[in-house]
Amino acid sequence: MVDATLRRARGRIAWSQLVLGAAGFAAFVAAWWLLVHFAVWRFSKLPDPFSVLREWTSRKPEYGISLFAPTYYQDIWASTVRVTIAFLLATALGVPLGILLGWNRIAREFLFPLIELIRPIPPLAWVPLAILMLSGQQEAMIFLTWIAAFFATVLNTMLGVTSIDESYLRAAYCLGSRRWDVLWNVVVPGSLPFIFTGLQIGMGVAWFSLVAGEMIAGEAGLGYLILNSYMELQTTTIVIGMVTLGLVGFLSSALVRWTGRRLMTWQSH
Amino acid sequence: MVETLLSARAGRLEVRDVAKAFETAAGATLVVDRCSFTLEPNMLTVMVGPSGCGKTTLINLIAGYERPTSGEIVLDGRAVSAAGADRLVVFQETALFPWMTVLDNVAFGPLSRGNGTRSGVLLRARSLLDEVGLTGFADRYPNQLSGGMQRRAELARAILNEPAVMLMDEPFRGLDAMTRELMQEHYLRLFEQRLGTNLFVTSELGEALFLGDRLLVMTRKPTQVKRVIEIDLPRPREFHMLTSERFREIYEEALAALYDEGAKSLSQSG
Amino acid sequence: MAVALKPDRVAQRAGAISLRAVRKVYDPGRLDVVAVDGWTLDVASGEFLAVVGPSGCGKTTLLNGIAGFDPITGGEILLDGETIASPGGSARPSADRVVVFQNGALFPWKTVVENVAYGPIVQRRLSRPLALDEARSLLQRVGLGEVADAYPSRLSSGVQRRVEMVRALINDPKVLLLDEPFRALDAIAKSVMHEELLKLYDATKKTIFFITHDLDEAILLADRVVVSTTRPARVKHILAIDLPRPRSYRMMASAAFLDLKRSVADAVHEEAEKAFRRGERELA
Amino acid sequence: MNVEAAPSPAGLRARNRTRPVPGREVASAAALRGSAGIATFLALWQLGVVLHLPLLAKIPTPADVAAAWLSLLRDPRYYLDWLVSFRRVFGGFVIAQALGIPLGLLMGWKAAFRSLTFPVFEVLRPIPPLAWVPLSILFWPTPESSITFVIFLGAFFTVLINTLAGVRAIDERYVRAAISLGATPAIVFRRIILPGALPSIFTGMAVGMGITWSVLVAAEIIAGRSGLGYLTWEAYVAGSFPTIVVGMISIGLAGYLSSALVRIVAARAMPWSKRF
Repeated sequence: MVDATLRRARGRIAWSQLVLGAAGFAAFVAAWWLLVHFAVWRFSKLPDPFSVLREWTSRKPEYGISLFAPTYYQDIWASTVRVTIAFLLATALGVPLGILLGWNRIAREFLFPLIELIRPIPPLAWVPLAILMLSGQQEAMIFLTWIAAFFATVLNTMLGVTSIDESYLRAAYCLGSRRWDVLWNVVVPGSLPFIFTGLQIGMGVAWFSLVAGEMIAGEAGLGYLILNSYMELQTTTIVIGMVTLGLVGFLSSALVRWTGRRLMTWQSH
Repeated sequence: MVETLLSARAGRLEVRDVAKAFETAAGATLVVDRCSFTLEPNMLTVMVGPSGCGKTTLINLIAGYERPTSGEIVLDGRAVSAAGADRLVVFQETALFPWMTVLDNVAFGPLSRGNGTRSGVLLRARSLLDEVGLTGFADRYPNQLSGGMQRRAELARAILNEPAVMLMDEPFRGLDAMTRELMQEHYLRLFEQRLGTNLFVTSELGEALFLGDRLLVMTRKPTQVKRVIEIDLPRPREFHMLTSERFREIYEEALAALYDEGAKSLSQSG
Repeated sequence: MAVALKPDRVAQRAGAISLRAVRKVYDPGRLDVVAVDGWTLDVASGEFLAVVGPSGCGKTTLLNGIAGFDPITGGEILLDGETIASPGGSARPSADRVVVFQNGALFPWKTVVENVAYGPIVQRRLSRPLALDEARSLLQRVGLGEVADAYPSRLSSGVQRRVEMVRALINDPKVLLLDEPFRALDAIAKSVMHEELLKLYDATKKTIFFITHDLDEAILLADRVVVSTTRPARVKHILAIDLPRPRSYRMMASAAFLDLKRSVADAVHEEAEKAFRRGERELA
Repeated sequence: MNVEAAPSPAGLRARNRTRPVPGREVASAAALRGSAGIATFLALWQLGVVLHLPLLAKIPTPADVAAAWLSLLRDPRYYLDWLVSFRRVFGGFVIAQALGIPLGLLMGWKAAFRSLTFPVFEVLRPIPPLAWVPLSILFWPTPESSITFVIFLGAFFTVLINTLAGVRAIDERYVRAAISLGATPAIVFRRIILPGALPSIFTGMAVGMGITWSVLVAAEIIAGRSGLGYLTWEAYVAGSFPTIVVGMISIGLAGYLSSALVRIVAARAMPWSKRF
């Protein structure tokens, strides 16, 4: 009897959450539609949700971009390739550097002030310099995306290493470890949770910077698609681009989270 | 003399046949089952039991933070239905609000209820802080105090609120054994001066016997009262009684009952 | 855990620690915090020695000196007649002297059996499968076979401590250094752990250096109890515990136990109060 | 590490430090190494440009940059750019706080409201703020208001999520203790929920402040006519390369100063907290 009552109570909570969530979302879409439809203030300048949906799922899209248009996927692909390369480079360079900085005090004292000096410059302020330094647009955009993710990765990895509980290191030494054993068996796994926090933040800022880069200097990609549609006043396509960006951004973060969870099954949650 | 002073004060709390079940991923688990006992006014009842046996759940039920699945809890003839200022919990670790000074913490209860003028409440709070030896720390934040000092501030906050029932949920847990002994003495002095209805939950048998008038030994989960032992050591209690022959006898008796449960509960959770 | 771990080596009688006027000063020349002062003490091979003192008194500093985590400022520490720490050359942590830590230090990212196998792998350079086999069979012998493949976070703190003892003992250390290992446990789990440790000690007769601020625990477990003063830690009183072995928790209610306790309780209480008052003075 | 006893400043350091407390000499050695690191970087930069290493061929030398900065310091327009950028950032930032904090508190405090609104924010949140630029230009009447809007978006979700998380992370014990002490729901909100969430709110502010500067630069490049971001872009278009680096450094400096301001406010607002 007790169990049944409790189960019912819990079921109610989950169900009502779902209903409320759906209601909230419906209200959002409805408000959007109403504001556009009745041309409240300047809302007439925006597309309404249903025309966006229609365009997105149309076999013959008015402005050439929909789920059935190959160019749509070309843009997604262009952005994804850039983010992937930049993210992998940031991880490959940032994690070892972060471990070095956390693990070796001398290296930290040499390099950390320099990093702290450069870090406050927002990644997007690098745009002009990136174009100057790197000959191709592709390289410049990857550089921009990379620099954002790189700092997040380095700093979080370093933080991870320095926050490892001293007693793990001590335990490892008094079980007979050499320095190298400690690095592989304690430092790397011990800082993994922080490394993945860094990678998640890195993935977020990578997309953030890429969009700006593509808008400023791109020739393809989702950021370029959005700006180009703006130039040609194709507002539904702008919204399609935005939604797509949200989706791929969400999926890539989920991928990082999933990988992290697979690697850290030992965490209790 | 003490009797006449305090006989008017109520605070008789009865736990009648209470059960409590929780829903977990694996299904419902029964944490408290058919549990009955009475907390008498002006008596310090101590409760010991294996860890995780459901003592904290009992405290939450009495405090009114949670409702029993069956049975009832009655305070001075009225059934307890929600949390209220007549029953006060002193939590494990501490629940001093970190963002308020010690003085604001101590005065929080009466000020929240609009009980007396602000200056009057602050005056009483200050004198209580003097009494627990925290003169000069009134304007500090809790994290600027040591663990032992935080516990004393928390005792002062509880006492100023004048609850009918004080519920101490392993309040000295996390303190080292030595600081803990000093805190026990502090708490004893405060109780012996004021009395009232006190329930003190602990897993430390020595602490329980040093403080209490009556010991409830609880079974493992689902918990109920396994043994009631009257602790007939004289008051005021002194540190030296811990090595007296009478203490030893009671200790032996309680230890047997408790260890039995503890060993069972450990092998159970394995 | 009644099984003898490598009984053949019990006879070797190694693991005698000598402290000679050991002193430790933090931040010399500036704050000059004297943590440990003038410790001269011999711990016999196979002895169970407990040090009781208030928190922050310097006990852990002393243990860190023996373990080799921290250099000492004065005196010397010898293990079986060889100097392992002095102001000139500080000890390196070694598998001779394994520490079991206050809050536990099982690697959370390794399973129980991987934790136990870690010492043999890094120290004896045993191959991974061999080390895992050895660890697994040892865990089985001490009744922890069931949890061998669990991660530490899934275990109760009592079981975690037992695993940590096994991880220490598989390396056959000369000395076990226990830094308030049961502090985070509640009273009942603690008394179960006491019995486990007593059995383990009876089976292996390792030298044990145990620090705590719980007098009951120290008397129940040790051959000798050293009462330390509050900071700086000095030897205040040494009490020989003549309770017979094997011991059990029931002895805590015996008259002999209470007699022993009575004889040092005042000394311990006095230091506790001193430490407490000093703490408040320093905060004020 | 011990957690229990009364830690004196000296005692705390003595016990918590596992290695000997670093003395003055050690600290100055660290400062020396740090300066050496920065000096090496500058030297390599200068050398790389002079030697025409790949990548660095078109890059100005540190000396050029310093010269450009000095001449810019005499130009009143430079200060105007600072002012304009600061105004935009703080405009968007303040609006984001004004909306995000109350909304986050409400979402944390009332479960039903959270269920209602959370999904919408979760859908909007992953869209990078800059993707909003075109719609924003179309929608808002003036370029200034559209830049402010994008900056607002950059900080808004961060502060909202942090406020919400802050409320949710408040230990149940505090709420229970307050109720047992006789507090009404209004008092619980004002004296427990609000201060309890503050540390997290300020964390959100600090992160949000970083994002706003990043957004600002891009927004000024895409849609601006003034400000530090525009200064940098204009320098690029005009081919005065040293000024690009001056612009970058100025933006970095401005971002650093704004974050420092958030930290100062946080320390003032939370005297009990050691975190800021």
